[in-house]
Amino acid sequence: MPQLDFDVITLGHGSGGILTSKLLAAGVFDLLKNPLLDTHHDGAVFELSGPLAFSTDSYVISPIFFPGGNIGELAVNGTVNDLAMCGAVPKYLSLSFIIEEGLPMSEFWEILVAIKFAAERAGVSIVTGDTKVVEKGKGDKIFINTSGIGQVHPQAKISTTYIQPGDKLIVSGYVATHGIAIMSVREGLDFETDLVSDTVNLNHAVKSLLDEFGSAIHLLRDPTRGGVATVLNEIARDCSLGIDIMQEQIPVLDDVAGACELLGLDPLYVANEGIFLALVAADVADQVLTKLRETDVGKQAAIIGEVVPEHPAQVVLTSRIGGKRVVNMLVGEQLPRIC
Amino acid sequence: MPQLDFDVITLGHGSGGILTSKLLAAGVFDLLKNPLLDTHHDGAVFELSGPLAFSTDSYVISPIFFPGGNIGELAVNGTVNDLAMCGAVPKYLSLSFIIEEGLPMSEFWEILVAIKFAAERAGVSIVTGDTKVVEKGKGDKIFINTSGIGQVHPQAKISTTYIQPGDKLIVSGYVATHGIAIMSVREGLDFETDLVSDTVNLNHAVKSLLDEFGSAIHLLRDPTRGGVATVLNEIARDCSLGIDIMQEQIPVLDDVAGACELLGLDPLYVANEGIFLALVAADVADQVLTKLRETDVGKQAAIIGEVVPEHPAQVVLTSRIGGKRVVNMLVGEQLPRIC
Amino acid sequence: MKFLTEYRDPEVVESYVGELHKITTRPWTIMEVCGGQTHSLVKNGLLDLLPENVRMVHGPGCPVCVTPVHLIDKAVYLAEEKGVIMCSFGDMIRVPGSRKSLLEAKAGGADVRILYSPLEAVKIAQQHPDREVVFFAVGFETTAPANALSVVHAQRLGLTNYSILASHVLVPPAIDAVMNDEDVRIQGFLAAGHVCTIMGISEYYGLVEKHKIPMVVTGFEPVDLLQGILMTVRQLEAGRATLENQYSRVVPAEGNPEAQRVIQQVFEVTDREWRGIGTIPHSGLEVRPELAAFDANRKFSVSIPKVPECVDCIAGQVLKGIKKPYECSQFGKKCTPENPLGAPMVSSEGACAAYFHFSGVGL
Amino acid sequence: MKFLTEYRDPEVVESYVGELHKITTRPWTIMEVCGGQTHSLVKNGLLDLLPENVRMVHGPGCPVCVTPVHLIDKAVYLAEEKGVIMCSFGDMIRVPGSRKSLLEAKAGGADVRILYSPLEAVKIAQQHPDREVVFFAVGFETTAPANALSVVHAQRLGLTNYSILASHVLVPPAIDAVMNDEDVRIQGFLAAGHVCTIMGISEYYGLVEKHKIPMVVTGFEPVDLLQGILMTVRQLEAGRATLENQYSRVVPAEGNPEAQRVIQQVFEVTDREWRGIGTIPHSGLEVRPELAAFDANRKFSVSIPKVPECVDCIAGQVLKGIKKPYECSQFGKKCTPENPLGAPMVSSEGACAAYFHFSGVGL
Amino acid sequence: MCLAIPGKIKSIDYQYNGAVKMAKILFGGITKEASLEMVPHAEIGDYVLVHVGVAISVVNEEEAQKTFRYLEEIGELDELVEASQIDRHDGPGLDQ
Amino acid sequence: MCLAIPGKIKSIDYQYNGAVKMAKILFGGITKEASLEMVPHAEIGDYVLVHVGVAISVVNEEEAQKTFRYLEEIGELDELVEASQIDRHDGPGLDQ
Ligand code: SF4
Ligand code: SF4
Ligand SMILES: [Mg+2]
Ligand SMILES: [Mg+2]
Ligand SMILES: [Mg+2]
Ligand SMILES: [Mg+2]
Ligand SMILES: [Mg+2]
Ligand SMILES: [Mg+2]
Ligand SMILES: [Mg+2]
Ligand SMILES: [Mg+2]
Ligand SMILES: [Mg+2]
Ligand SMILES: [Mg+2]
Repeated sequence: MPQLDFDVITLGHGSGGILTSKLLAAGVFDLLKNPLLDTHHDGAVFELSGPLAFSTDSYVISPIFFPGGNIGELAVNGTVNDLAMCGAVPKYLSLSFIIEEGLPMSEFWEILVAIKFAAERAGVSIVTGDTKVVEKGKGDKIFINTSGIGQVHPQAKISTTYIQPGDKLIVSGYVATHGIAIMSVREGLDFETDLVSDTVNLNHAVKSLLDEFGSAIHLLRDPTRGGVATVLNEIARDCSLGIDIMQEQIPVLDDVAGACELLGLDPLYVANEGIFLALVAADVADQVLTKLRETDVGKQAAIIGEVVPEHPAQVVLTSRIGGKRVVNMLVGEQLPRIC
Repeated sequence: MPQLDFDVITLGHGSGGILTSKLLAAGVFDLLKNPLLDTHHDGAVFELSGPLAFSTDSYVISPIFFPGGNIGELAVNGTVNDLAMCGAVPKYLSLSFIIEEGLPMSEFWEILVAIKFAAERAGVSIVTGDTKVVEKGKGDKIFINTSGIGQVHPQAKISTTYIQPGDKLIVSGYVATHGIAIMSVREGLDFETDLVSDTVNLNHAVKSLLDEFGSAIHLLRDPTRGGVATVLNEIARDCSLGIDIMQEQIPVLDDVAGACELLGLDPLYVANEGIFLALVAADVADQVLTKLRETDVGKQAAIIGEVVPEHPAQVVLTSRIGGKRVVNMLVGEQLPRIC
Repeated sequence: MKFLTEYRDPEVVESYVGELHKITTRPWTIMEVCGGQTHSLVKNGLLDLLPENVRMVHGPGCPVCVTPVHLIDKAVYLAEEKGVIMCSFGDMIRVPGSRKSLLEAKAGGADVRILYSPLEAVKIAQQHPDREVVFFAVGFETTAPANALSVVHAQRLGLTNYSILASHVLVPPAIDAVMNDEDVRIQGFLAAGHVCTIMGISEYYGLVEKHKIPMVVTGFEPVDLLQGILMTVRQLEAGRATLENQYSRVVPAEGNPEAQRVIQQVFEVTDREWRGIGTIPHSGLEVRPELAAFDANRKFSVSIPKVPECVDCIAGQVLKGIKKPYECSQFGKKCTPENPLGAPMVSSEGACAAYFHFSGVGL
Repeated sequence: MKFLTEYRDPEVVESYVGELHKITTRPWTIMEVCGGQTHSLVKNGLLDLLPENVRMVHGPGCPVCVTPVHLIDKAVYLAEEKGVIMCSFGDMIRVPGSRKSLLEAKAGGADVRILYSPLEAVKIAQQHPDREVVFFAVGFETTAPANALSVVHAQRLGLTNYSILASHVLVPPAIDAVMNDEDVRIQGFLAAGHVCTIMGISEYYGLVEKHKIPMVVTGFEPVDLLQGILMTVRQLEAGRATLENQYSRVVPAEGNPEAQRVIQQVFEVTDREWRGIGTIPHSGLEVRPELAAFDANRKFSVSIPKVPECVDCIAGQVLKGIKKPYECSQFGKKCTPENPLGAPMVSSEGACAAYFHFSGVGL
Repeated sequence: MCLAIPGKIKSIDYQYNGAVKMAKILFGGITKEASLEMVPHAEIGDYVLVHVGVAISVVNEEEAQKTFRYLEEIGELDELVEASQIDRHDGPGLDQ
Repeated sequence: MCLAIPGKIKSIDYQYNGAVKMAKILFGGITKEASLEMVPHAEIGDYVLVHVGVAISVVNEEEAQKTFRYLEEIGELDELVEASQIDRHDGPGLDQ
């Protein structure tokens, strides 16, 4: 950590004046340096040719440091993954902070370092950014927005319009891990667990699938907020087909299952990071699964369902005991239940 | 305003579930619709070829409705202008909300409408977005991030490296108007004025200058946070030349001058929107000025200074009475003075 | 997880389902009293596996659903106007009062906290000696010991800033009230296993005899429910009406004497209004007068006008099993989990919400 | 703007500058007492226009700069530990105490508000009857009526939650203290126009006679300052030492009797510590004992250890005009406006900050 | 109503100067604290049923098996005799 | 110290049941409220010097002109006599 004059971030650091400038020069620019990084606040300029993918997300997670990571790597991975879900190879990110007065400089630094390494792992450059500071009580330590640009993979043909009955639904890893890891440290709900968030960049795994299977990958989605259930409902709605899933096949860690039992939550509605859903042509599904399991992030991948012509726009789950039920979208926040 | 089930935004609207989906479908997507608008949260895909400019900014202004505008149009204009400052023609924007629980739906709608019209005026499409909701007391009504992509103008050669001694410094309009308009409605400082923020998109004016003068425009900057003084210091530092400015030539509205006297503020340090600074080759400076004054946004444009080989990295002001002084960067926030 | 996983075994489920199909010869209507059982039936797709002749009716057993509107209004008032830290369970804070829910009060800036346990609320009271902390203590007999314990803990710690807003209801009087309604056509009951864990089963003998109806104390896992239904149908098919205990692994006949003692210590029985049903005599618990200092009802003087319930909502009939949620004119239309008109649409335990979530509208 | 713009007229400036150059024959050292004058001198580039022989020295006339560290510590303590709404002027909240400034306390969550006027603080107290509101009432004679009025208003409104933390200093005793220092080499004074607007000019006759030094009551605009300097230099060149009033358009000889009355009503004279200078007898104002209810010093019992001032900082010598800011070893190095070591680097009025901002380090 | 799940007692400690018996309880890998005041005889290794932070019952392992023998038993029973009313105090319906 | 600037009284009203005289004051186009309690005789149209929300002085238009005649006057004065000490109560130094 560089020697900075202040222990905490103050309003002055967001004023656009000399404090902002010092913070950027000593911290951000130095750490994230790359030839394109815009050091004068207006924007970055680079050569890139389309088709391009463009995505944005703001990260408001609490706590900002959680088992397995922090908001910084989450912010990088999140946008990298959204680009990957578009079938793109992520290239450039923007990075924008909204910091609440009083954030310890050491925590800001730790977040910056996490951002740096996450960007390196994903192979993206952070080329432009922004820093705002809001008064104490008008923010929540730090919010981060990342936006990203990627180049669509030449073989990618990702769209709900390519989905057909018979397509297999693959999930790349354990479901609900991230959401439960976060909940484990929330006031009033906290429990002990070794569980850590699985936040990670998925772009390399996705690229290797696209390299090999190209247009046989019909859709990619990362089931973040709202969980698997919500994303599957969106897909079913968008393609006007039904989706059947098998509860038995859905990978869930023991700790996650335990926490869900205790709090009365359904893992299908819990937020995820670090996993994705793929709808792939039935004839390559097993090969895709094999390939995915060879990647770092896909060791627990599983085929959990398929697209069906019945019950269009609905997701139907066959429970562990063989009963069927409709899986709706999440309503409101998932709150722990007494009953 | 469409019929929505809720009067205020609640946490559920940011959960990623059905409330988010309804809010987006009934509000955002419908209002901002365009062929590229990504309606499934991951990202937008489009054709575009470089060189490209990429910029981001988060908007945290308080109050969110202020004389002359609201945070929505500010967020669009701000990123459009940053792209224009890169010499680019802005094309696509991302739009990301961080909303504090309890924001009246009617206010959100008003902001959305302002965003729609600002985007139309600027000729940009909003193609991807995000909506988060944070608990009451963990935000400040609404924060907005916009990121944008533009195509660099084929004739543009914008960089501090092109700046030469003799270059003229042009400001496109009245200085400090926006910052003082905002301050006029701050608790504890408020005063009465007809002043309204001059937030506006500058890209059309900039494009007309680049069309005609191309590489004779050496640098463009919008002096937002930190004001004119801070931006000029950054430029002087980056090009290792001096900048001389003439207090007498700097256009300031009477109301702004009055408020600055009253609160002990220096207009050079007050935040701006809707104006830009240009450093242009001396031989075309008058023509640029004439052209700029023909545009909607440049009627008050003035040549306020020039680049000099003396006092490198420093900005020197010749005061109205003929005295010289160094103009430093802003330190911290500008606060009203008692003395 | 031991004692859970084995009760979800597909083979065991299959053998129970098979037996149930084998012995069912006529249509039977059985009410599962408890919302937790409703939840399990729909979540596990059990309804899909039952014989057509076995019709399950969802009872009033969701404590957050039957909490009267005026108590929610009071909780909102305390949070908004008295500035208390209002704590409760996650599903309680979404239930609409006459003006708003606690979640909406929170959206408006009130300090409302979602807790896993009332004992956490006592800790919050300890941490904030300068603030009043109120736990909105809803629940059936199962939750009463925990809510009572929170008062005991607060007393032990000498806290003067902790109180509970009790909305405690009792199951046996509710079953009696359901059966007393002449429109009700229930032929058998699954009694709520976790309530009986606390209170034991003796209270139910009188009900079985009075209403000549089979009753089986039942657990919550798929195999538990199937066994409970099977035991009920066996009685019905055989023309018997007795009390049986499917859930003996956690329900001793005498219940939990320690828990009964702490309930006695803190609460006393009172008449109680049930949302959607009306007042049922001796069907609730309130804080004993000698503990008035821990009773938010007595500690804070709040007078809020009583507001009539929504006229379109047929929650009362749904809770009594007279109508199914989809027979309500508003179900899935004006009334959805995002914007519930009545209590049973609120908690995912609620009969209307359970149908909405897991069955899909119109399925 | 009338009464401002005409005093910035470049032609008038030029004629005054010309006259000043014409009559100055020897080096003269003149102190402008008031920080507002310092500010105007540097902001308008006036120092650039003066004859080399006229050397201006910046005096102790910045009320936020001379506020003692322990009072700032007390304000921080009240904001952080007593939970008061601490209000003050924008430049005051940036001044460092021994641990932190009010701005940093605000960053840490304290409720610190920046106001244009103490009368606004009274309004805040009215709006928050459940909170204590304290106005950190710094200032010279000029600000004393406004701060006193805030107490009068609060009293009139019957507020019991409003008080001021007074740090009021008086100019004449400070001038006397400066001149009593044997290292001081000041030959003339520009007296502070706005202070005299309140108090009139009679207090300065004694100082002129005692120290045999010319003194000119001077305004703040470029022409005002040039005229004031010219009048001083004319006296010096002529060997005279009298009191003159350059700023008669707002300074009547008798001052403002109404303002003096309200000061009398609320405050009484006391010995006062000046940051960087030390205690000067009869140089401050404190709230009268009969108004103790409005005196934060008496209302809140706060005992904070007194911390010695920074050893590297030569603020005292700078404030007395013995040294220029750039003669300080820390100026522009460890001590900058973002991270001030001493008071004169804090407010843009402060001598060190004024030099840093407008002259550029090393210029 | 009344979400309650069984967990295994991992450790026991006392709070409020020994007045309150608390336990750390394992639920499929995660650990959560719960009060043992309602089950004073529960020991480390026991499975207890926990509801909103309070253990309300010790799971009876023997009784737990009955569900898996029930179908067999009623098969045997059916073969033997037509089941008669189970009486109030010790019929198999109550004890199993 | 003591940032105070002159503004023109636009309107006057009374607060606290007539006890406090307040004014709206124009400063180069903007309007700000200030107390007139320290300048009770100030009228609409007068220029008052305002410091932190309180008018502390009415600007004297006649005195205001003296600055612009001063150089002339001292020129004439210099020609006439060598200036003598200005005495305490009515010398030109005080009155100008
Ligand atoms: S669907 Fe809604 S309105 Fe109808 S009974 Fe259920 S809760 Fe009441
Ligand atoms: S420069 Fe800083 S350390 Fe030096 S005298 Fe000024 S305030 Fe003190
Ligand atoms: Mg910019
Ligand atoms: Mg995205
Ligand atoms: Mg990690
Ligand atoms: Mg995302
Ligand atoms: Mg920016
Ligand atoms: Mg996504
Ligand atoms: Mg930008
Ligand atoms: Mg506008
Ligand atoms: Mg910008
Ligand atoms: Mg998103």
